[in-house]
Amino acid sequence: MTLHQPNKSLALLNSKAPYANNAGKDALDIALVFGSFEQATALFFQGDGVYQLMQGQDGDIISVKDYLKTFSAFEFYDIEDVYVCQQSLIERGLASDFHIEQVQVLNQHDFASKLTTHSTILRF
Amino acid sequence: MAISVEFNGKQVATDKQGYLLDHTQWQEDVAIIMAEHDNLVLTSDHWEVINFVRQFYLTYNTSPAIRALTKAMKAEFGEEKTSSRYLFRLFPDGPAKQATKYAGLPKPKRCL
Amino acid sequence: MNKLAVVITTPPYSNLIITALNYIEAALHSDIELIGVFFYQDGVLNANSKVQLASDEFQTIKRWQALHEQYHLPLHLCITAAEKRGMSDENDADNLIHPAFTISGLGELVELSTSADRLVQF
Amino acid sequence: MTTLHIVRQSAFTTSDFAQCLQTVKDSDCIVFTDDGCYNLTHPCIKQLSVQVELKAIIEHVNARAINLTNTKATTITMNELVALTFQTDRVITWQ
Repeated sequence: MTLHQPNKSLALLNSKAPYANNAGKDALDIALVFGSFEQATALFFQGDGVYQLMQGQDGDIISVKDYLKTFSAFEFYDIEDVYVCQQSLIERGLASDFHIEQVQVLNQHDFASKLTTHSTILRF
Repeated sequence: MAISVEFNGKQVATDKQGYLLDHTQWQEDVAIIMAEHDNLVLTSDHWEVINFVRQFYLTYNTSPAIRALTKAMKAEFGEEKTSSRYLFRLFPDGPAKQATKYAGLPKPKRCL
Repeated sequence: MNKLAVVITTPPYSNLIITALNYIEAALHSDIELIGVFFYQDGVLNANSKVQLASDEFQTIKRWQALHEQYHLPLHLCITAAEKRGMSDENDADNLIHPAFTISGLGELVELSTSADRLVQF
Repeated sequence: MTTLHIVRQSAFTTSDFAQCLQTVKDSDCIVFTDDGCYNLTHPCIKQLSVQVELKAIIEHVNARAINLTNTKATTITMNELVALTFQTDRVITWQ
């Protein structure tokens, strides 16, 4: 396998809220596998995707397996870059109150700039 | 492999590969009996890994892939006890798969 | 030569899949190398050989089959996503997976994304 | 370094195109396919403050009887979309 290409990196752009469908979990599975293969991987949250980061949620209450707990294990998969779109937070009246620590809030311009530093972008 | 495992006179349901269907039914005896099926006697070294994998699952809602497992264990047990050679010697069928099974956790996904 | 890989997350019953197939066909006819297609999420349903379509509708699986046969295009199926949707390769009775598709996993997506110059999602 | 945006959904139905507009940068290229073609007549396209190329797949526009005369968009073929994939540096599909 031709790994360790320095100019290659994956951005996963999350646009869906966590519990109605599997989009967030499907993106997470990709992130964990890319991390396990030592591929540079970053997570971006935009639109309703920002709900995946909010503190205090509990899928168990509605019988959804809560994959959000797995976000706390990112360090073991070498996933360090987690970005959230400030504009999307503002639109939804949300404060920067996240359930993991390494989230970076970026304004619209910086969010777009950071996203487009990645060679591959998949959106879920 | 039976579709249940018996311990202390009780039947606990498993999938075809012998993984518990309900991880809350797990007790240490389950691991011992599963290991016996595989002709393996669990030592304290095995238990360190089994307990660690179980704790990882309960904390993060996912079983760790091998690289994540070694990385997470390193902080607690040091370099020597977390090399993949060391872990494969303990669990010849693959540490992620086998320790996960003995820890009563769901079978790791095939595609991962 | 430029290398392309495609990720399919669109199910076969969506008309959007026609666009994906047309794009892939255009790529195969151009001077780029299409190294593989990876099916994920509802996209794995494209491999379901039991999907029935009226004969006057767009025949998705026949198009995939033709692309595979004519161009030896690798069609990788995320088996976990397939099993979740009732398509398993474990025994013949349950095996709804069309033989043009290869049982695969997310490791293959890593391989495709590292080998390709562009990865496009449809 | 430019990005190719493939927009496949109508902004009258989903927020995909709105999010695309938040992300698009100067010299990027937006290609409308499928119901994304309806966005050429959506009011939000006027929010575009950056210089981008707007293109739409010709069959997708014609099938939907969309009139491009009052838009800044040009039509392209699927072959041209394939070529654009490599003329830009990366692709985001908004679907």
